[in-house]
Amino acid sequence: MKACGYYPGCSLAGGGVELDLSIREVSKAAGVDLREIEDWNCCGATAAHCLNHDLAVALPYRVLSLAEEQGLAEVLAPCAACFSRLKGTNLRLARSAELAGRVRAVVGRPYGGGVKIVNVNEFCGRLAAGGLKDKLSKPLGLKVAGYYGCLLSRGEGIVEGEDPENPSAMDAVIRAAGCEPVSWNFSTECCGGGFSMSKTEAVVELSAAVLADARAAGADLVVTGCPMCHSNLDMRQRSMGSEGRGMPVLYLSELLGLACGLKPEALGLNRHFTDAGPIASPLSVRGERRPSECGASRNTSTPGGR
Amino acid sequence: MSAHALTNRESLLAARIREETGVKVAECYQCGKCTAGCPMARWMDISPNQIMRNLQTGDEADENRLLSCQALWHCAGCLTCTQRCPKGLDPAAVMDVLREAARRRGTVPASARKVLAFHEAFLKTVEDFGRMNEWPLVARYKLATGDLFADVLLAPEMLLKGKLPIVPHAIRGREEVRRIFRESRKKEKR
Amino acid sequence: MTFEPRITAFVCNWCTYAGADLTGTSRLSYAPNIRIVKLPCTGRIDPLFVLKAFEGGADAVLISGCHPGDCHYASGNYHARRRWSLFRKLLAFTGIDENRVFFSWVSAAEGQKFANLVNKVTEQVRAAGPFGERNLARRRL
Amino acid sequence: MRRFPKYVNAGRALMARIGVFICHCGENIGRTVDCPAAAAEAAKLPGVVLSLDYKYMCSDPGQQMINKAIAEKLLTGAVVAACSPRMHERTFRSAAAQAGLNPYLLEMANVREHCSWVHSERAAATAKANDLIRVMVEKVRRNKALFPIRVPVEPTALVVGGGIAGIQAALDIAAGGGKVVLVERSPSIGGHMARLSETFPTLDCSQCILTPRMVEAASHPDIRLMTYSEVEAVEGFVGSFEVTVRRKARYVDPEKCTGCGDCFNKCPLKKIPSEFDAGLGSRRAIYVPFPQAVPNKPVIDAANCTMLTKGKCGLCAKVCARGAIDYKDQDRLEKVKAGAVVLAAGFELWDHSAYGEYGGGRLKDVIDGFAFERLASASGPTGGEIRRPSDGSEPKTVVFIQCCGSRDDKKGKGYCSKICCMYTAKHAMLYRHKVHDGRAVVFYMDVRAAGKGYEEFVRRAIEADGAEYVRGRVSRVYRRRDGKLVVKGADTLVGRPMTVEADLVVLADAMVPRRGAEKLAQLFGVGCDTDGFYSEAHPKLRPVETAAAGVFLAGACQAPKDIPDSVAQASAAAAKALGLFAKPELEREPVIARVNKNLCVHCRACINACPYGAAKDFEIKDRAGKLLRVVAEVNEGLCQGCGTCAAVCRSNSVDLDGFSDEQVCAQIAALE
Repeated sequence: MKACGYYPGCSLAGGGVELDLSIREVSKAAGVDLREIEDWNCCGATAAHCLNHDLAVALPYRVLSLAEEQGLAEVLAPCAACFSRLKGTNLRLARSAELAGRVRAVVGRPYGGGVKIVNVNEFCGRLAAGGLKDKLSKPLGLKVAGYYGCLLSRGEGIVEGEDPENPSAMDAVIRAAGCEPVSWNFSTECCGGGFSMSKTEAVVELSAAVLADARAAGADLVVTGCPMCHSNLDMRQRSMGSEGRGMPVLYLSELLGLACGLKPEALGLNRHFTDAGPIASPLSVRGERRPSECGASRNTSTPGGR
Repeated sequence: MSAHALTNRESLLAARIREETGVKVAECYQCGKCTAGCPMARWMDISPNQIMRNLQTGDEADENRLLSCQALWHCAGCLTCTQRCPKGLDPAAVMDVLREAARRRGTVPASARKVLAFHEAFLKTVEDFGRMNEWPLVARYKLATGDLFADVLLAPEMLLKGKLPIVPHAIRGREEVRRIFRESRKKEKR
Repeated sequence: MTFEPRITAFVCNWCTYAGADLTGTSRLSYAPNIRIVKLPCTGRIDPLFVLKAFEGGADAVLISGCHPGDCHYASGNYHARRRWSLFRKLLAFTGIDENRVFFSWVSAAEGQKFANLVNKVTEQVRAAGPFGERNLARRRL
Repeated sequence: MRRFPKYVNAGRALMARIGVFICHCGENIGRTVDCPAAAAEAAKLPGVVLSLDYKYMCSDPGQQMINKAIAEKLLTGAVVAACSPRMHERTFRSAAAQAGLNPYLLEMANVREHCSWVHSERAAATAKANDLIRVMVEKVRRNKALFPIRVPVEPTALVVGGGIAGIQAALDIAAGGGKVVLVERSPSIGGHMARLSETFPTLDCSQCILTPRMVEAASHPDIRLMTYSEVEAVEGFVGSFEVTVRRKARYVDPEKCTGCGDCFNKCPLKKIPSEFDAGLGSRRAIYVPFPQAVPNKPVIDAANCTMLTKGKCGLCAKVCARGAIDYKDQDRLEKVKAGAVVLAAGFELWDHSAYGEYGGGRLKDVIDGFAFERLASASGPTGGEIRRPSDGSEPKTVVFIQCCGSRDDKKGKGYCSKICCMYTAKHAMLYRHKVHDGRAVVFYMDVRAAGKGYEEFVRRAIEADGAEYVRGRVSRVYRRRDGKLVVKGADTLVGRPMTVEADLVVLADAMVPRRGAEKLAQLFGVGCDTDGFYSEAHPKLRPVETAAAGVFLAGACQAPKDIPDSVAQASAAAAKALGLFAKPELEREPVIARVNKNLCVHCRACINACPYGAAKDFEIKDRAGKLLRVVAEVNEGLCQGCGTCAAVCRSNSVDLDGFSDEQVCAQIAALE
């Protein structure tokens, strides 16, 4: 893989900026040229498919059409929601010619259906097995809970090659980063999704349960590929009880970047609400500390209410 | 609307669901697995399996109650129900159609106002800029709900961590995006 | 004189023949244009029987057997159906309008269906006219 | 293109002397069809020497008229134009036979059901009757004398499967005077019933009621047990099947073995999971599956025995005082003759590892119904105490999940497995009897308790024994770090999700056909439904027979069944087999296909098309035994006379007696 289309999506310009930074960094390290779709628009996210079906297809349609026009056969959509909307639109268009015709009229652009959408798990998996293979020089030695949430585990025809009840795409990447994927129960349980502002109590409760289970499974940190899950799990920790607090939540691409020895700041690690500092320095740098000790130090260095 | 109803009790709403999602609500045998796995069921006034049941009766009163319930607005779209439905139905997609219908008929309950306001603020922002931008979104949402102080404490830190771009980004193809909104809305008003 | 079509029917012994019996015992009436040739199973129908019927002056051929899955001989009607899809091409080749060959399933319990079927086929063939002038000339009636 | 002879068999046609007998059926035919005119018309047909009409042809005088004509006019064929042959063909054919005419030279023209009753216009109806009579005269001119096929019957039944259904069928057949060969795949008969703790709805001890039957079957002089054996090949047909049975190597000579048990007590390989105990207990490499096994003689598990895999050990041979151990034992093939077959292949439980949301088979404390039976059984691995497989502790909350894999189109089976509601109620009841302070929570969709005493039994589990029934399907089961199983269910009647923290979860897995059942069905020419259950000949009226003549079904291989249903069907199958044995010979209609071996080009179209496997390859050899060529041949015993082979034959070498190409073409030509 030498080049790949890139659709950052709105979150990655804002709340999910770490995902954008780390994706760009690891791609650079792997020698993959990310070509951002020019003048892309929002995919409509949850709001569009809650309120208007046509809109929920038409907005991603414009993005896909632009990508095709710009000659991008494959597009990475790191945000799980964007991935789901774009690939879902591809599927729906392929299934119904009637819909394809209608949406084409709404958007006023052609789209032949030839753009393949890749998610962050697949992308990181490919980098770990490809361009980064020789660069993963800093085994981190951590226990990692891979959190798939909803949109990277479920959705027929969208998430491919994955057991929806027991997904495993992240495992290879976690191992490539010199870490151990922990077996835990909440890897596909919902964090509350888009209710962060409108139904905050639900998000806090569900996200806390996810973090608590990761902690019980002995995880040092949680990794995810979804900016929405990330903001729920990371930013809402201060509203949680002790079971949820102080668990670093990283993007999968950040973990991969750290294992390549990339600078934590460049990957965006300093931008998380929950301090990821203690795990940012690889084991080799930290000396002979074992992961469990590093977990202990993490607890002390993360004050509950900053 | 399809002339041929699946059952003689199939309501117009159920027929619309069948056309838009392929889900035949009559096939639901009320096992309750959707409710059992739903992470948001605790915050719902009508459980997911009851939502399906209310679509089966073909009774107008049931349908009205359904379209004015808050459960529709508390669905996170996590697809757990769809993933595990032993009949291969897609309750999550049914929820989408019901939300659309509720909004069209103006039956969204007051308790779901915040959720709807958020979605609407989100889409308005996208319509204006072509993308979602945090500041305009939050501003619109707070104006709509009067919920001025919630999460205010998060903002400074987000700013500090570079998570709140100060200048909203507007794309060049804004006019194209607005056209998409205009055209899609035609169907909404239908 | 109006044209009265001649229809040759090949039916299986277990379903359609019995169904036609039921039409009789129920005293339902249908057009007298049909002549039934009984076979053990629709699987027995050689495509050439059909050609032979046209050669002999039939204006249409009706083939009817057990419903799929109900064949007395487990799968004979499936063979008949499969053969029929190939036979269409042969018909086209021989210049016989495929709309003159009717295929149906009538069970032993479907007396009314058999009567309706015969009436429908008769009407359609009557509307379509005789199969060929030559045949008309050879007609005994 | 094939050519049909237009004036076939002119010689025979010329010599034909055919009588036509037209019945008025009172007014039934005569009202619409002008019978005297039809008789006059028929008299003109070539080969017709006599044409009569009469008020009631089926009456005694009518039949005598036919008899007399046959005798006086030396008829070579007869056509009776009357009602449907389904009504009176048998009557008229026996009349003809009495008069010395081969009954298959008489045909009926259906001028009542197909003519007078369905048409009202006299001229048109008479014209049609003339046509129908003419068609039949043309057919009869070409009819051949046929003779019913007689097949000798071997009064032995082969019963495949030694579970309760097979045992019951064997006992009933033997009691009725037949002989039985009972073939069982595993080392002992008894089947799943031997594994059950107690049975619903009476809570009888399963082994207490079963083992006497097992012993009776083993000791009956007319029942031969072939355990540790499998059907390998089947030849022949109803009345005379020849079945090849593979007798798997036991490595223990049953003649010498006394069943003392010294060998398996000494075997050093102690940790092999016991199939009988659903993996909860263990067995040795030389073993009897359970203490009450019949025959109570051990076998060596060749895959695990180190003597057989590596040539090391040999301890069992050393301790066997009788010298019964034979490490060189090999599979043997044995042929068995049988007139009838009873398939009682049984069932197994669906593998719930497809249910990732219930742990995908990875959670030790999520078990299936059989495992619970073994836990509850006094002879089981825990001596009848309910224990968690993971840590041996007594579970204080047990969740039972019904319809696991049943009624699930997506991941499991669409059908209801019928018995789970009952055994789950029994499990909940047994658990509450054994663990008084324990909770038994049952998640169900519908309780299907249709059976004598069944509904009362379920109510007792709820009302007297305190089982908590919750209506809803479980979405997920996972194991928390502290070992608790978190069960996320729903109470759909209240309309809310419901979480139960359990110590043990029992899944009521769907009943599915045994592995290998489909292959067995193919051997016997029996069909399977889409789920692999054996297809009965008719779902309502022939629930015991199959499409293969002489092969009958018993038990859960046909559909999910409980014990009484299996036993009832087994007795019915036994009655069917005994019915076959009641006569020394079978008589069948002679409508069968024949291959002209001189014309056959061996394209195998008939062999592929035959639904009964009656068309087969036939090797033509010269006297020296050298293969000359291969052609097709039809086995008379298997052929049912559908004629599909005749229709697909490309070389016009297959024909069907009674419905030959020549006959049918003559009928068609007569319609000109």
